[in-house]
Parts: sequence; structure tokens; C-alpha cells
Amino acid sequence: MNRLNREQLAARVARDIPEGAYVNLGIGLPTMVANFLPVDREIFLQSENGLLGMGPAPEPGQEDPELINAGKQPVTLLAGGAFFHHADSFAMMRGGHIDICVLGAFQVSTRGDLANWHTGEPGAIPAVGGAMDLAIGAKQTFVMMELLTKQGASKLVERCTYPLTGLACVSRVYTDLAVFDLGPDGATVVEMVDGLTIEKLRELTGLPLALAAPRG
Amino acid sequence: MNRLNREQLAARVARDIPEGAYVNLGIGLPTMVANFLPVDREIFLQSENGLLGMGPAPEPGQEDPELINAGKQPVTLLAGGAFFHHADSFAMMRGGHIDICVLGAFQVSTRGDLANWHTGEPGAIPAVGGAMDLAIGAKQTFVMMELLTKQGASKLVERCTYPLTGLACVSRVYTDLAVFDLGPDGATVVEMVDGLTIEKLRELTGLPLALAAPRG
Amino acid sequence: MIDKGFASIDQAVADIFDGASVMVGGFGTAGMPDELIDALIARNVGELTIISNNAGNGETGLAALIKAGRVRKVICSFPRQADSHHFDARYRAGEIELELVPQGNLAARIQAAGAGLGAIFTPTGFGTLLAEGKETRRIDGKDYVLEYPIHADFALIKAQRADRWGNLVYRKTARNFGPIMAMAAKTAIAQVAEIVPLGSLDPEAIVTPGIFVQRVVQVAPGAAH
Amino acid sequence: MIDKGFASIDQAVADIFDGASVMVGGFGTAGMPDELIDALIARNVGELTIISNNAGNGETGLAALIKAGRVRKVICSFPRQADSHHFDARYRAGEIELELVPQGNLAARIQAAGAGLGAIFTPTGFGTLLAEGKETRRIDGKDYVLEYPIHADFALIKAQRADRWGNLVYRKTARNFGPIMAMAAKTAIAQVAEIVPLGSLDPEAIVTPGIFVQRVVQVAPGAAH
Repeated sequence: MNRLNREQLAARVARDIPEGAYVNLGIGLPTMVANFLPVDREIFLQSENGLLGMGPAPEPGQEDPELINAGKQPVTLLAGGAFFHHADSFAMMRGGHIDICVLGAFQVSTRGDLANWHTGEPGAIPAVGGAMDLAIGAKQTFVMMELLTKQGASKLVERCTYPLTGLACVSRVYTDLAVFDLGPDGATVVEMVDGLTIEKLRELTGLPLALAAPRG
Repeated sequence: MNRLNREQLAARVARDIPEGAYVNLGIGLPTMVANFLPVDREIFLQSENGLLGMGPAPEPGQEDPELINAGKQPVTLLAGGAFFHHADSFAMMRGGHIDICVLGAFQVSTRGDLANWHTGEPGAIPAVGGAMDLAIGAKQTFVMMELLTKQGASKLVERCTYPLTGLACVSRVYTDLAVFDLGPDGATVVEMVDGLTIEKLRELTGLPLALAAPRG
Repeated sequence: MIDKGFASIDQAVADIFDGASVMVGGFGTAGMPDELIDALIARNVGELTIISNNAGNGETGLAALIKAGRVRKVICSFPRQADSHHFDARYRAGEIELELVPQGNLAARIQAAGAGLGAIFTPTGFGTLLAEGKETRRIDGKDYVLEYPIHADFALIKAQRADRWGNLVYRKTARNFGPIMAMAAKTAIAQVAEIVPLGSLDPEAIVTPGIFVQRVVQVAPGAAH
Repeated sequence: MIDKGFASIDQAVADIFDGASVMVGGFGTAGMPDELIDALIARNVGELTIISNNAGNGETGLAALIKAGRVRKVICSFPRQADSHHFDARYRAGEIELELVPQGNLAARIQAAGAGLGAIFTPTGFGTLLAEGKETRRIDGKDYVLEYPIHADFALIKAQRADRWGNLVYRKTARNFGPIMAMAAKTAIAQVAEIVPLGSLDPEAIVTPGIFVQRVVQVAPGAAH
């Protein structure tokens, strides 16, 4: 069974982002997707701290502490990029102007509920940032994550046990083992890594997964 | 009895506008106030169609059809002026950032209700523009008007009979005969033209007007 | 390569359909996208809902669209003007529905649509005819009216310069409703005086980022199309 | 002549009082008004309510204010960070109250305050812990939470250039919350790298018109005060 590594997973997500898409990449693993976007496609990266047309990391020594992304890493601005304030930035998100948002997750339910902001552990200091706005705002919210926890539990679940970020907001989940489409009728397996079967995947997740018809 | 003419009335209002005030002058008579603002005071004129720091009318031949005031007359922009969009412009108003708004009126009630947008005549096509936003948004709303209609009826009334623009929003009324402060307790006469008495003013308006204590 | 520039103004409005809701920028004639409206008139679609501050002046622009009988409903703040005779006639004949909205509420409702809000409590209009039948609420001792966002299928706006990504800057008070209408419409179409190379607009001074603009078309001042 | 420029940063914050609500701009360290915060710390007022995206990093800025025990409550979206140990300690000790707000709701509520709205229905947070106990409503098939505006007595923000009327332009992503906090506070105080003569800022490119700014103070990068 060929588990995708982080780079392969980022590359897999990048493949599904079409030219001209307005995209917000969440903090952490999703940020890596930027490195795999095909150079022949113009794709607009938005960062919710107020920039659109985000470019790659600057050359060493060229960092500008006032030009950062939502993960507070130094970035650059492409020609054609723009700056704006936080209310306009989240209007882009909440108003449905972003085509695709890619987020990490602790858990995703088969109908698309997302849990990615808080483990709910006693004593943990909660912090939400833009997670809830990102989850429900974009036209499509993709999640990328490893399918199983280190303990082997499925993070794709019937019902999230962690505190929710948003309800029925995730349309697609990219994992190291398979890609799933989510919706009111549950999860459908769109693709699997070589050597994996739908039966094995059902066993790993404990879910009654449907299998998408093969594409023409 | 020395009725103030339109220029005198505008000058009287202008006298009460302090340096540094952010002011919106309504369409019509209030626009004239700009001509009488003391040149030694910096006063910021806002026009709700998107400019702050409005200057006087341009020299003939210098008109720019894209630089107009809310009355759609050509204006100029002072050094230090700024342009902005309509939502930001009305945020200035509704958010209480404008210090003084000066409006005309059909009627004003003694507790400060304003009627200035619609005569309510059958068949009249209604048009409100920014009147309702202006009426209730500024820190202080001044009205300037002739006290009496051509038929001799008082436009300062116990209760407006025309459709309202806003409730309890006018704090002060400047008329050709007297200046009134309005509030929950009714109208107080702040000043009268030479030759007018409070008794005569009560008779003209039919209102139980209070008289302000003379200023120290 | 993404290029939102359209070669012809007719193509830019080619998919505006019968019954569409169309925002039209401008305050009086400043910022009025006359050429886009002319192209829309030429398309011969009807039953339009127009969202704009005014309802047309004289014989051109919105007034011409109304004269041509293409408009079913107008949502605006100030329809009645000295030279709004085409609107007046259609309205008096019962051929046009009017939703009158205070200008600041119009702006706030358009902005709310662009920002994805479900409704807003605004103080403007409370206690007046224009709030009749609407939900109200007292919040912190002040009275508010509940108003809903205004979305549209299309926005026709006028800006000064654009690039191929749809970034826009405006000119003076022609800016007015342009930026918020671009945000509130599914398809925002901007006519501009000039399309400039990518990177020539100052990223600090772009008023409407391209994400809010789907099409731009260059219109030489006064040019026929 | 109106000159909103203050000669010293200490004077600019001299009337911030015990128990005041203070908005603090910045996202991480970008746009954080460090020198204004230092001046506030020097004033020795307490029981402050701080509205900011974060709750301080490391040892400077907001973190130092919290360390000094001046903060009673924090309204923010993201208090917990690798180096937010001063907030963490005070919070765990029960010495600081936290109101956690999704970042976009924080921005929208601040903007609503500046714009004079009474409340807004926002979709963000619906069905989550952060909407518990809040009024909700289904509008056009979508669920929303009712959220109230966030006003403040003061806003401390950082901009790049100002003129004596308080017009501001920002620099890159340091803009973030500055423009909307200036609108939402009774007294907005901007530290800027440069105060330029009136008329030198492009009126098309002014981001925050002076009406929203009460005080500006020039702070040389890295200067002591």
C-alpha cells in the first residue's frame, strides 16, 4: 500500500486546482500545496491577513516583517497582487468569493462537518483564528490530512467528537490513502492509492463508504 | 422685525460650526452655509457621494463631471481631501463620525422629529436619497428653514404631519426668526431676531416655547 | 493565463438574461457606465431588476433602458429628479415596481451581500414609512430596523484603470457604488478608460481587488462600440 | 489650523484610563503598534479590555502589557501561540478573561461598530461552541448567528504615513485591522513612520480618511521615546 507522503499529498491537491481559481491555503500542511501548483496555471492565492496574489517565500535576506502570510511566515507579492484590510479580506471569504479553501483537520464527518480548531482537552487554551470563517466561506472547502491517527483511528468519522469548526462545509478530503467526496449522503471514495481496496478502506475507517463510478 | 434672509441664515449657522468639525451640508439651502464658513477655521466638509475635504465650486471651465457633491454640482477637493466608496461614506454618517449635519425641513417637531423627504401627496413619486441616513447619523443634526410656510403655518410643530425622516434626531433649528434647541422637553428659544418677543413667537408657532436663560 | 479583458463591450454583456438583477454604478452621471448600459439596451432583454442609486436622468444610460421598457423593478434611493421623466412615466403607468431604500441602507445592504452577512440591524429609517412592516429591535437603548442583503446577478460599473486580473482603481467621486457592487454581484463587469499591464497598479492603492471583478472592457471616452 | 500630530508618544496616550477598552492593531507583529503599547505600559493604568487579533508574542508589545498585569479581558481570535506564555500564565491563573471570536467575526463586528450597525447575522461559527447561547436564524436556507458590534474607547494602530488631518496609508500586510479599528474607536491613535505635508497623500489612495483618526505620532523605526 503506497501511502502518499506529505509532498505527494500536497501535489495531489494542487492537481485539482484549476487555472484562475482564488484559493486560500490554511496554516500548516495546506501551505505546502503552493509549492506544487503547476507553473503554467495562474492561480490566485489569498491570505486572510490582507493580501491577494501571494507569491513564494522571499530569497534569504529579502524577508519583510510586514509582508507575511496568515501563518506569519514571510512571503512575496506577485505583480498584480493587492493589499486590503481585514474586513475586506474576510468579506472575500464569507461572501463566497474564494473558490477553494484547503484546510487541515483533526476530524471530518462523512457529511462534511469539520473539526480542526480545538481538541477540547481540559485546560487547553482555545484559539480559533480564521478557521471558522475559512471553513464555511469558500465555494469549496477541501481538507487534507492523514486518514488515520498515530493510534490507527480514522479521522474521517460518522460524527465528529472534537468541537466543530463548521457544519457540512467540507466537500472533499484528500488523505494519504484515498480521496473522498462528502455530502448529505455520506462519503464516496473517489480514488485510492495503489494496493488499497474499498473493503480494506471500509475496515480502516469503519464507515460504509460508497465507491465513485470510474470516470469515463 | 428683522427676518434673516437666506444668506444671513446661512451665515448664522456657519458661525456655530467650530474649527475641526466634520460637517455634512444637505442639498439646497444648507449648501449655502459653506460660503460663510470663517476662513480662519479649518472645517471638514463631507459629501455622502464619497469625498471628504470638499472645497468650493471650481472656476468656470474647470468643472469635472466626476468631481461633484451630493447635489450633483461640480466642486473641488482641498489638499488633504480623500475619496472613498459609498459604504465607507455612509459609515462615516451612520457611525457617528460626522459632528454636524445641516438639513432643510418641511417640518420639525419640538422633540426633534424631522420631516424633510416626502410631502406624502397622493401621486407623488417618493425619493429619499440620503436624507434618513443624514438625519440620524451625525452627532448633531441642525435644521435650517424659514419658520413659517408661505401660508403662515409654523414648520416647527408639536407633531409632524408629513411622513417622518427620523425620530428625535434634530437638536437645533435655525430659522429666519429664531433659533431653537429641541429635546425631550420640547423647544427652547435660544435667540430671536431684533424686534421679536417670546410672546409673539409663541403666537406665530402656537407652541409653549421655553426661553433659554441669557448666556453668562 | 488569466485575462479578464473583453475585446468588445457587447460580448461583455452577452449573457445578461431576461429577468436578471443588475446593479448599475454611478451617482447621477458620475460613475454611470453609459456604454455598458447602451450595450445592454442593444441586447433586447427585459424584465430586469435594476439596483442603482437613481432611476435615470434625461435620455441616456438608465433612463434609456427604462424608456426601452426593459425594466420591471427598480431598487434605488432617489428615483425622482427634474429629468427622470422616463422613470416617472413608467412608474405612474404601473409598469415599474419601485423599492425605495435610504441611500446608506442601500450601500450597507449591498456591502452586506458582498460580505456574506445574512441581515443587518441598521438605525436608518426606524419609525418611518420606509421601515413599515419590517422587524425592529432596540439594542443598547437605540432602535434598529432589520434589513437584508441585496445581491445581483450582474454589476455594471465604471472605473478608471484595470489590469488583466480585474484589479480596479476609480476616479474621484465616480467611485461611489462601484467597489461594493462589484462585491455583491455574481458577475461584475467594469468598463474602464484604460487597461494597463499587470503590475502597474500600486498594490497599496488598488481599490477593488480582481477577485471581485469578472470582466473588464476598455471604453474610449465617447467612443462608439 | 487642525494638526492631529502629537509631539510625543507619551502625550498621545496620556488620557487612556483605568478600565478603558483599547483596540490594538496588528496581526502577529505586522502592524503591531509597539511604541504606543510601550507608552501605555509606562502609564500604569489597569483593568484594560484589549481587542486585538492575538494576545501577545514573546516579551514585547501586548505580551509585555499582559505581563505587567494591566489587562482584565482580552477579546481576540488567536491567543494561544508558541510564545504567548504571558497570556497563558495569566489566563490559567484566572486573572484574565478571554472572549474568543472567530477572526472574520472579529473584523465584521469591529467594522459594524464603525459603521453604526446594531447587530449583524453572520454565518461564521454557527453550530459551534463559539455560538453557544447566541441567537441564531435561518435566512434563505442558510444559518446565521447574531453578533454585536465591538466598540472601543481607544484604538492604537500603526500606519506608514499620515498628514496633519489624520489621513493614513499603510504598508503591505501591516494594514490588517488598522482601518477598521480606527473607525470603531472613540479615539484612534496612529503611530506612523512619517508625517507628510498636507496634500502629499494621493486622495485616491488614502486608506483611512482623517475623520477616523484623532491623533498621529511619528515614531522613528526602533527609536526610543
